Order: sequence, then structure tokens, then C-alpha cells
Amino acid sequence: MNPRRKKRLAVISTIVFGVAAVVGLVLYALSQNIDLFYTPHEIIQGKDDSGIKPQIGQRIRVGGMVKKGSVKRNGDNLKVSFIIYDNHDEITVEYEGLLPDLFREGQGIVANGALISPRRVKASEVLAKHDENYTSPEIAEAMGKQRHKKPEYSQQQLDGSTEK
Amino acid sequence: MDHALLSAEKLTCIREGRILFDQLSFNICAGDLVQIEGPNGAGKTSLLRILAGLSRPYDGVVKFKQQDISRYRDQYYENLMYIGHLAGVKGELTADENLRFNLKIHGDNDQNISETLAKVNLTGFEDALASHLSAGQHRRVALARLWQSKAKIWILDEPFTAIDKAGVIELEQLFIQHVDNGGAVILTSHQDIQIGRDRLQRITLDYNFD
Amino acid sequence: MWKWLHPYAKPERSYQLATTLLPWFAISSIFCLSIGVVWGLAFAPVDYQQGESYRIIFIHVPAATLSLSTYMAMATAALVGMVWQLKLADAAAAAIAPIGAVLTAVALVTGAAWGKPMWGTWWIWDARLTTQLILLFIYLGIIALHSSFEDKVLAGRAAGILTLVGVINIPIIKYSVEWWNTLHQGATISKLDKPSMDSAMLIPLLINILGFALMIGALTLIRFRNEVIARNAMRPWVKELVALENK
Amino acid sequence: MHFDSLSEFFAMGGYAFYVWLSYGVTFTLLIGLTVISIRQRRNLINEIRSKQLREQKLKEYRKGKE
Amino acid sequence: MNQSLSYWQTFLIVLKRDLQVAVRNKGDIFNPLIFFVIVITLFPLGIGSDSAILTRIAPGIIWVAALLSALLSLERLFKNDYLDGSLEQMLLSPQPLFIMVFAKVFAHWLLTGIPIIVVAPLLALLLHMEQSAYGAMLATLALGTPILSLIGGIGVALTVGIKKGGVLLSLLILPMYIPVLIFATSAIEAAALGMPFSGHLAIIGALLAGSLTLTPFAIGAALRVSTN
Repeated sequence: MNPRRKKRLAVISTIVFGVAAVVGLVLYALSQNIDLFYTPHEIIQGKDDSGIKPQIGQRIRVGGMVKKGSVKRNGDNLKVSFIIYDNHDEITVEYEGLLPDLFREGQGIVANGALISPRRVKASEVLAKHDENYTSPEIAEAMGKQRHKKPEYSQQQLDGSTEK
Repeated sequence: MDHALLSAEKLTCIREGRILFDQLSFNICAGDLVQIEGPNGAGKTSLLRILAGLSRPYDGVVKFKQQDISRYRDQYYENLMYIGHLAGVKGELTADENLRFNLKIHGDNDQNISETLAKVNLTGFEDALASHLSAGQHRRVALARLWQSKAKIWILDEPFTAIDKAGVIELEQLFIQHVDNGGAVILTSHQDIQIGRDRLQRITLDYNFD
Repeated sequence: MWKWLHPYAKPERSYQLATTLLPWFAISSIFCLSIGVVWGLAFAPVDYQQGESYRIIFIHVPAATLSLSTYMAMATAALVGMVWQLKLADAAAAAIAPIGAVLTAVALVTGAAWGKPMWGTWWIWDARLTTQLILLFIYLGIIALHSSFEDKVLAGRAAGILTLVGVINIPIIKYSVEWWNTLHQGATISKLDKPSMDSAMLIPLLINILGFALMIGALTLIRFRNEVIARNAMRPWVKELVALENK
Repeated sequence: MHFDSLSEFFAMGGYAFYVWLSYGVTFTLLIGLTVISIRQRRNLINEIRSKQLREQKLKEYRKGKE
Repeated sequence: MNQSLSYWQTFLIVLKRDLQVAVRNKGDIFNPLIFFVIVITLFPLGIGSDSAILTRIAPGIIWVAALLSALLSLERLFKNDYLDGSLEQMLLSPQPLFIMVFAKVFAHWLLTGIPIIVVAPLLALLLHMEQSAYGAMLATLALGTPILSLIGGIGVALTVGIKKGGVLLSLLILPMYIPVLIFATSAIEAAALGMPFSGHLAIIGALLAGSLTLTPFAIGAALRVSTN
């Protein structure tokens, strides 16, 4: 083998090796499940694939549907608590602040915060995830959905809050 | 011509919306001593840089032994010595270290460094930092490579700048010697070349000035 | 295979081609956009969840989806320019960059204006928004790099390298940001089995996407012609063109 | 027409500010880009023309010197 | 007969020269490091010395400061060589460009990355970083700072011929640094919470492997354009 060929082979094998390393490391990382996102079920039972359970005090992101009739608002300030659920379990979310317009019972939300007890999350941020459905109210009504009204706040609530 | 060392085929160079030369073709064979001429701004340096493969022409190709230089860079660069306006000498290194490095990465012999430095009158300055040398000495550190170079083609942009008279004559003798040994020299110079005038060929660039 | 393309590799021919195509693109894009916007704003029904605010979708979604495809188009042009050393491809890439930047900015502004009433905040560090913001930075970087070279040909090649580096980086950035902070929810909640948009809303949206795409085409042609002229200023055909143009 | 009156159309169900802001910014940016692109062409042509004049002058000057 | 250099020899020759030049130019080594230290000490002064807040933001501060000081030192990777013509000579060498480029980037990392890794634990102490996070911090810095040098090299190579390239360089490079920043800080945060962080490290490792194999070629191509 002449030197030029030898050098080219060295370059190509380095690149192949590099690409293989990238692929291998990414696959390993995926198997580690470094995602902070949990569903209520995963908070209680651990992630399906890795069995990792969040520890108390850990920062997590939790997503689920707001349970009907579970939203409890404090009349004096912006404190609110509600239950979110998925197919298996439910957990309680505490939050203080203005809720997004899309927030309502039965709606999917994502909360960022910390786990304060095994079934309780103190959220620092609540985000409404509007589903991908866009429908006119007539059709929505026919499908059994109500036209959405955004949450309203009294002046007292806004004044009483420590935040915002 | 089949035996041309370096051939330029239909080179076009455009700088800042101005054509410097258009469809320029020529061949350079072993034994040629070529001077590129032209007024300031005619594109002499641009042509040299294109021949060295540092710049890409707007159009056309440069071939070394009938092979496009942009495809076979390593073969070409084993046979090319280019010294431009900037000497390629690092101020933080000594004359000796500079020369040694420049020779090594060009695959030249780095033995007898002190003898080579002696040839360019730098004896005693081997350990001086290049930043402490005068402009002429600085340039000599770069030119010292010529004495060790195995390259066939020398492309030199204003090699005589800042060199004293005796040094110019030595360099001219070296060029003749190199050409006689089957090399080729392409250079630009504002000074007239004294020795080997009869052998000197000229390429004149005057696209914008006719 | 590439033979039929060869005539268009000449600057003059491609300039002429751009000139012929331009009115078609311009007229059809204005046509589509006016229909789509009027329909979307005035005739499409209201959304049951978001009320009238959802009408921002008719410009937000076209801008957001096309901002990434515009980048891919630019990268393709840059790749062609690099591999086949085709200067016209570099010119096309240079022409596209500012359009992509404007589209990305539009997507960001409309997204913020939509997010304020719906999410309760102008800005959240959500994956999509953050990725879009970084995409804008990359576009701006390419434009800045392109404009800092005096020589147009060099500028095209340098910007081309950066564009291609960006192609590798954008998916990496996208996934890292997505992983880092995302509103995407687990599969338990998403309902992909149902049709997600009323056709009375979908049709004007699609018309608008088409209109935006055509408008991008028209703008590219306008800017491409400029790039070609700037790169060929010393050619006789450009001189003739300049002579014909009245002051 | 989805809206009953023109004022209702402009009110956008209470979201007027956000909707019109979006549409306003979008069209300002897009039209701005179009205008800049078209102007760029005129500037370029003027530039080329002045360059040509300069070169012509230079050539005449050289001829006069010879 | 020309001596043919192996890749390894070429690498060593260029590396040795760059280190020699740096040793005689001490400011090049120390200034970015001092900058790194000063930037980090600004945060407690600006935010207040509440140790809980500092603990919370320590990973981010250290990494952002590392990014900025890498950025500050990047210019000398090619700028001086460009100005004195050595870069031109390097491009005209028969040795493969990517090896020489790689050697230069490696020298840059030795001179700027290693010092940062060495002083980082001290600064983490000042920021009251969680005890359990030190290992993760060192690991992310060790894997991450070479990526900064490699990706930064592309930016410098593109802007080396431009007179006022400094600001432009940061505009080009900082967005590309975002993935490293995200994964490195989250790895440190995960470690602070006592969670495993090998997944994060694996991703940074993947970024490193990818940039090791690809960036030398991109830098080479960019240099050929900028010296045109």
C-alpha cells in the first residue's frame, strides 16, 4: 500500500470511528432518560423504561389534564391548587400567580416546579398547552365542548397577591 | 505544451468589480525565469496568489504537470515555494526556530541550519528573536529557505524588498542556479534584474491600462 | 443529467430567467395572500377555545414553517455552490438569507403576540420559541458575515461554509433546546387520531402558506437579480442593461 | 362574513391589539424587505453607472497624457 | 528526496511551535483566565451574597464565563499567523491542512481550556456550589471546553481576514455554543440534586466526538476562503 493510500485510509477510518462514537454515545444517553418531564403516573410509579422516580425537592416538569372540579382558588389572592391526572394517577399542583387564558378544567397543562411531597408539586410556572384542535364553537358544541371563557380575577385577588 | 511545469489556462481575475486580467493563458517550463510586470494595481500579486493556489481565480484553472492544482494540492505544494509580501516569520521565535519550522512543514531538510543562516548573513543572530531583527534581516530569515528548498517552482512576490545590493546579487545568482538545475522562478520586482537579463521572460499585465 | 441546466449556469441566462419568472410569482403570491388573509381574518369561523385571537395563525404558521424550509433551501444552494463551484448558487444563497431572517422575525413577533393572550406571557423559554430565536441569530450571523466581505464571491463562499455548519447545528440546537424545556406532553394526552382543524380554517391557512411560499420565491428572484448584477458589473451585458435603465 | 359589523371586525373579540399587532408587524416587515430589495437594484445600477463614468474619465486622461 | 512527515510528526511540529509562541507571549495565556475569574466574581457582587441563589445559579455562571473567556481568546488562534504571513505558509505546506489546524486548536485548548478547568473548583467554592456537583463540573468542563475551541475555530477561520472581526465572531459562534451550555449546566444541576448525570455527559461526549472529526475540515475550508 502506498503512503498516500495509507493516509487516506487513516483519515476515513478516523471519520468512521468518530461517527460511530457519536452514534454510540447518543444511544447511551437516550437509554439514560435525562428528561425532566414526568406524567403524574411516572411521578408515582417511575418512568416506564428506566424506572427513575423523581426525588422530593427535585425540580421537575409535570404535564397532565386538569381534573374537573378540582380547581380551588383563594378569594383573597392568586393562590390556586388543582389536581392533574393522566390515565392512571393524579397529583396536586400548587401555584400562585395569574393563570393563562387557556387554563380550564379538562385542559392539558404543563407545570414547572419542584416536588414537595410524593403527590404534590409546587409550581413556579403553569403553562396551558392548547391542543392542536381548532374548531368553530358550533361544531365544538356539537361535540360536547363548551366555548371557553378565560379565567377572571377580581381586583382584590390581584392586590392580595404577593407576586405580580 | 506537454512538458510545461506550470500552465495557466484562461485565468480571469476580478477584484472589487474590476477585471484585472481576462482569459490569461501561459506556460512555464523548467528553466524559465519569469518576471510579472505591470503598474500598481494591475494584479501582479493576485496573479501570483492564484498561481500558488492561495486565491481561486474567477474563471480558469492552473495546472501543475497537467493536473489541476486545486485537486492535487499536496503534490503541487511539495514542489512549490512561495514567499509573499508577508514573510511568514514569527516575531516570538528566533531566526533558527523560524527557519527550522518553515523547512519542516514544507518537508525540506532541516540540517545545517546555521550554515544556511550564514549564507544570508545572519550568523550571530541565530538565537535572536525575529521581532528584534531589522526589516531586511527579517526578510532574510524567510528567504533563507530558498537555499534549502527542493521545490521546483519558486513564486516570489517582491523578493528584493528591504534587501541590500550585495544580497540582491546573491539572490539573483541563486535564481540562475535554480533555473539551470531545471527549476522555474516566477517573480515580481520593481527593481531591474541585472544578472541573467537575457534569460528573463516577461508577462505584462495591463488590462485596465491600454 | 445536468446538461439541460448548463445554459442557466451562465449569469446572463439566469438573470433573464429570473426576470421572466418574477411577475408570475409576484402576481400569484399577491393573489393568494389577499384571498388567504381576507378569508382568514373576516370569514373563517371563530375558534371555540381561543376566540378571535387564533386568527394570528394565518400568518404565524406559514412564517414559522417556511422559515426553516427557507434555511434548507439556502443550505442546498450553498452546498451546490461549494461542491460544483457554481457562483450563481452562492448568489442565490446570499439572496435568500435576509428573507429567511424576516420570516423568522415574523414568526417570533406573531408568536409572542399570540402567546400573550393565550399563555399569559409574551415570551417563554419554550423549545419552539427558543429554537426559532436561535435560528434568527444564525440568519443574522450569515447576513453579517456576508456583508463584511468586500468581495462578493468570497462573501458567498464564506457565508456558504457558515450556512452548512448551521445545517448540522440547527437540529442539534433544536433537540437540545427541546429536551431542555418543552411544552410537548406525553403521548397519554395528545389526540392525534382526530382531525385537528376545521376545514373552514384549514383552507385559508393552506392558501396563505402557498402565498407565503410564492412571495418568498418572488423576493428571492428580486434579490437574486441584484446579486447577479453586483457580481457581473464589469460584463458587457450588465453595461447594456445599465445603459437601458433610465435614471 | 363571520362578523356582524365592521366595528366588531376591528375589535376581534377583545383581541384586537394582538391580532392587529401581528398582522401590522408582518406586513410592515415584508413590504419593507420588498422595498429595500427593489431599491437595492436601483442603487446598484447607479453605482455601476458612476463607476463606468470614472473609468471612462481615467481612460481619456491617459490618452491625453500620451 | 523530500522527507515525508507522518500525521503525528506534523501534529507535533505545529503544536510545539504554537506552545513556544504562547510561552513567549504570556498575556495570551493569562488574560482569558483572569477575565474568567473576574467575570465570575462579578456575579456575587451584582446579585448579592445570598448563598442559596448563588448555589442555584453557580453552574450557569461558570459555564457562561467559560464561554465568554473562550471567545475572548479565540482570535489569537489564527489572527497573528494571518497578519505575519505564517498562515499563508501553512496553507502552502504539502502536509494536510486539517492536521495542522487540529494541532493549532489543540494548542489553544491546552492554553485556555486547561487553566479554566484548574481554577474552576476554586471559583465554585466562592459560589457555594453543591459539594456533589464538583465532579460533574470538572467532567463537563473537560469534555466541553475542547468543543468550544473547535467550533470557535470555524468562526475565527471565517473572520480572520476581516478587520473588525471581533464582534462578528461572537455573533457567529455564541448561538452554536448553546447545546454545550444546556447539557453542561443541566449535568451539573443533576449532580447537585444527587441524580445520575452520565446521560448528559454522553451527549457532551457525542458533541465532542462529532466536532473532533468534522470541524478540522470545516476550519481548513474556511481558512482557504479567508486568505483568498
